Amino acid sequence: MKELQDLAHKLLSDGAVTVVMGWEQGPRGVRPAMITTAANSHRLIFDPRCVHNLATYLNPRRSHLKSLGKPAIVVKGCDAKAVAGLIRESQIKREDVVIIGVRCGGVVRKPTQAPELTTDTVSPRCGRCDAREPKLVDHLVGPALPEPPKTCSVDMVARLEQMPVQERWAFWREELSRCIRCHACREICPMCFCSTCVADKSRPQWIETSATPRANLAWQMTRVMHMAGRCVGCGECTRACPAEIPLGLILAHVAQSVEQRFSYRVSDDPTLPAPVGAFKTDDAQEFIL
Amino acid sequence: MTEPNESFEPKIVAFVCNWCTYTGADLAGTSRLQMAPNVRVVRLPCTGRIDPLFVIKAFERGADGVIVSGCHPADCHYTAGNYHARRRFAIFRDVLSFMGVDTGRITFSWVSASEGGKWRDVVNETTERVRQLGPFIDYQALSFASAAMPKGAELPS
Amino acid sequence: MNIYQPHLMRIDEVVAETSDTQTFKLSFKDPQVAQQFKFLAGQFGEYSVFGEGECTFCIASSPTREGYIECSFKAAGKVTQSLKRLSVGDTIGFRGPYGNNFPLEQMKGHSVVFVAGGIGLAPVRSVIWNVLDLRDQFKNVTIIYGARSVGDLVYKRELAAWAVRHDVKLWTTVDPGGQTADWKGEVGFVPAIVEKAAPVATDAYAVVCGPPVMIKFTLPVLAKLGFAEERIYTTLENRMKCGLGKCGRCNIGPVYVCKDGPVFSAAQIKALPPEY
Amino acid sequence: MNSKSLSLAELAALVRDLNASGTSVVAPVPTRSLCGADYRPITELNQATLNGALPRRSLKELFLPASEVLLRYRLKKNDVELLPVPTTFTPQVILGARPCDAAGVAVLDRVMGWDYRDELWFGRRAATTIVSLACPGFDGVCFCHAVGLNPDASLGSDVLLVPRGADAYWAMPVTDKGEALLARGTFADLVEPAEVTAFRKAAEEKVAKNLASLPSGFHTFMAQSFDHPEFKAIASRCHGCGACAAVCPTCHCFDIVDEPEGMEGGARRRNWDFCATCKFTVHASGHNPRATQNERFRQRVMHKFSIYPQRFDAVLCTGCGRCVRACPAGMDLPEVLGHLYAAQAAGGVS
Repeated sequence: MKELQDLAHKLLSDGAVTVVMGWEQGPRGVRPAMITTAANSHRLIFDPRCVHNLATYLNPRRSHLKSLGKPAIVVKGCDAKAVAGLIRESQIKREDVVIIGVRCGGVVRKPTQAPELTTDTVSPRCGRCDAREPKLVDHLVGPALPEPPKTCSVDMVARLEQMPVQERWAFWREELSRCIRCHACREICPMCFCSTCVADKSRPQWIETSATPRANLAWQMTRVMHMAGRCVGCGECTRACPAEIPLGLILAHVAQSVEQRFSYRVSDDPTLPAPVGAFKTDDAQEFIL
Repeated sequence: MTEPNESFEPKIVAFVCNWCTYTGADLAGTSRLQMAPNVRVVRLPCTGRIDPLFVIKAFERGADGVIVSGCHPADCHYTAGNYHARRRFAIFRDVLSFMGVDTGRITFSWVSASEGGKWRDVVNETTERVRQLGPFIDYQALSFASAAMPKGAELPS
Repeated sequence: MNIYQPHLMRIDEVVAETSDTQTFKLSFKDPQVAQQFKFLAGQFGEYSVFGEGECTFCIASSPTREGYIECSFKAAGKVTQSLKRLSVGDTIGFRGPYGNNFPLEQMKGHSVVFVAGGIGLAPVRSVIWNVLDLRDQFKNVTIIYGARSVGDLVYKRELAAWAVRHDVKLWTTVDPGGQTADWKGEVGFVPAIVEKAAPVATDAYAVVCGPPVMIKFTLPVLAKLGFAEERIYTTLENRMKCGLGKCGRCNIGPVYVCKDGPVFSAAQIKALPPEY
Repeated sequence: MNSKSLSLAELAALVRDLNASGTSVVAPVPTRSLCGADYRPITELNQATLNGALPRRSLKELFLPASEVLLRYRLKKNDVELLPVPTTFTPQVILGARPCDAAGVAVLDRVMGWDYRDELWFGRRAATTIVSLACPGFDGVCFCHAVGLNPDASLGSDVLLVPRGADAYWAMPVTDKGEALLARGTFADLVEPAEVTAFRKAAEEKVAKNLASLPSGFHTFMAQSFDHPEFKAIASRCHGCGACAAVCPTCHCFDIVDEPEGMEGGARRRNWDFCATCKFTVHASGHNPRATQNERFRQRVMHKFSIYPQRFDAVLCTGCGRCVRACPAGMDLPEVLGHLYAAQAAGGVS
């Protein structure tokens, strides 16, 4: 923690950056912090409550953050994938951001929980993590941490995959019936950077704005399609959803399917092209007549 | 799902590329091949232009089945549109299936300009398959349900 | 009565004003509604194309002309573009009239200066005809109207009619570069033409509508000419959905454009937070 | 009518009686994950959780659904047929509403009845009897006390229940509708017992600690503080996601859209909309009067604590704290209010 604070202090006082995007203790739990003065760098913390993927603040849609100037950003391994994604897709330039990586030993489900990692509290996605130590970094801080405990949650993706198709339909119909189309899933997503989302376009209106099961299904399927091979699996959409819809399940399923089909896993290497937008002439086509 | 209904005539929307499948379908017609009259063809420049949203919209507006068809690999008029489409629809098919849509309602095919016979087969097979699946009332019913309204107790399972 | 239920109106006449601007003449399908419908200059309505949605604009005809209303719109968004595709005989929906109005009663017995730019002439046109239909109750009437180019001028037939009237002083102008070979009017931006026309401020009211940048530069000119802020009126537009003070998006600070507006004096606007 | 005593068995019988007579009963029902609750219809009292979790979403959706049909239309050649929706509704009783949720509905009556009466809102209001259940103070976020309410506030309620131990309630009728509901059974009269008074007092004390009351003249201070430096960087961490408004019992902004149903007609719908989003105020020209997140967040705070008090003489916030719990970025309304209190004290504006 001290290492992180000292580094932020140095970057800010040297003028290397004008804002450090990290985490701080808020009135209730941990929350994102924009540290703009060296004197405030002591506020920065890192512990298992640092759930938020801060890369979303580098997203060019955040026009109100441009005035803060050149950023340094603190990233976990999963967050670094999002920074890499933004670089890969030409949304930011590598040289325009200082990346401070932290070694991560897993996070809890919600930033308002206690920081202790147990089978109950650990975020289920941490069990699938392949990036405890981010590679796309300018600075790497913190000690190497032990593997997090294994989550006690059932693997809902696998369970759904095994269900008969009608049961899956019923499951999603019920889940999506709660969607109110606030688009929090999109707004918080570091990889949703379109200046005008297809869901906000009205000419033509491909996706209806009403919170009906029909429109909700169209919206979520479209979002997932746009996320295929791009989603970093940070789980922020699921956390942000005020209707508590398990959106991450669809994304995790698609990530698995992309990996199986195209041998591609989202990483923090910005030079690897994304699988949708690229192709191989001998891609499998068993489903095509 | 509903029971197969003999009198049910499925509505099927086909999104096809201009250069191969559309011409192939044309050939099927001019060759007077007999095929099911259930398919409405929408012509697009290339399978690469076919957005999954088109398929979603077709279901929203009452289609019971969808065909997406274009040039064989290596034959794309725009060099690589069909390769891109292949990846996209491989994923979309997985998404549909994961969300609970029977993938029997959607057919992907490569039909070249000379394959009038293959187009007839694709049309007939798809029509028969969708006929067996019945009308897609599950999807159509979504439009009339109002979401986010209490619809009955969601009890712990 | 459900307040969101529109009245049905028939399109009786379509006038293409410019390449993207049209005027509809509309009449209520229900004769009872037609008979009871009253409005005042400056009020607006929610016009709907069924299947596309609703959009907001002012009533561009004068309350003195009964039995119909007119509206002018620029095809800019989803609904206005589909409005543009309609033709005579088609049906649209209308809710209104909503909002406040220009203080015509106060203006009576005084001179009135109208300053408008582009499609901003639409709300002003309602007042102009209202004043001209009661011409003997007003002193001098000056109209200063500008558009980007000759092709962008709206209500050309009426501009011609006003030009030949002796009881109206009309100035028309186009932005530099927007004139044609046979253009007889002024060339220059509206604020400059207002300065040139120099309408007498004594005993006069000004009505100013147009693009924000035009209003921004016209107000100081009017001030210089001696118009008090309380005597300059304009309309504000903010994105609006219900028109009834419920949907919560047109407010500028505590002021609801749909209920307290759309007509505001320059003095009122000065007191508002800059969120319009 | 005197206040009453209701046992759990009597309440269960009331639920059955209401359902049998065609009145639907809505109550907080545990979610599948059991970690929260939703207001949902019940047929038996044991489906509900009356002393448990705070429902994830507020009561407003029972009066202003997230998507609601305003009218239907059928297109014909050159003509349109309008199919009005009913503005009268089947009776329902909401059992175990949070007092902060019930208060939110009452606060919204003001804007919904302002000048033009929203018949869809008031149709549902007329058909609904709200039985709220005094809250013990849910957690450290609750700030109902600060906005002039309390965990046992009766604003918006027709009957207020206060728990007496685990299986009995003290019921206080608040309105005629509430009296009519209690008249359905033969419940014993009961003067407020000491344990009820103690419960109410304890809850109030618990919640009062969370945030000090709005200072006097706060909305006037806010009205004059549009450009206060406090708002300059207030929303730097805000994602503009709108989750706060979605769960809020008083956020009522909406959009109106047409959506086709089949090929020949469709529905005009009113959908919740969220002032935090970029799209909310943007003009067709592309101009956006609230260009950045700071302005959008300021609008939300201003609407609740300045604009609504000025226009409707009520604070548009019931202190339920859902926005704080729902915010994925840790935006904290009580914290912001605390800063603004301090700014008011420092500025000396009253």
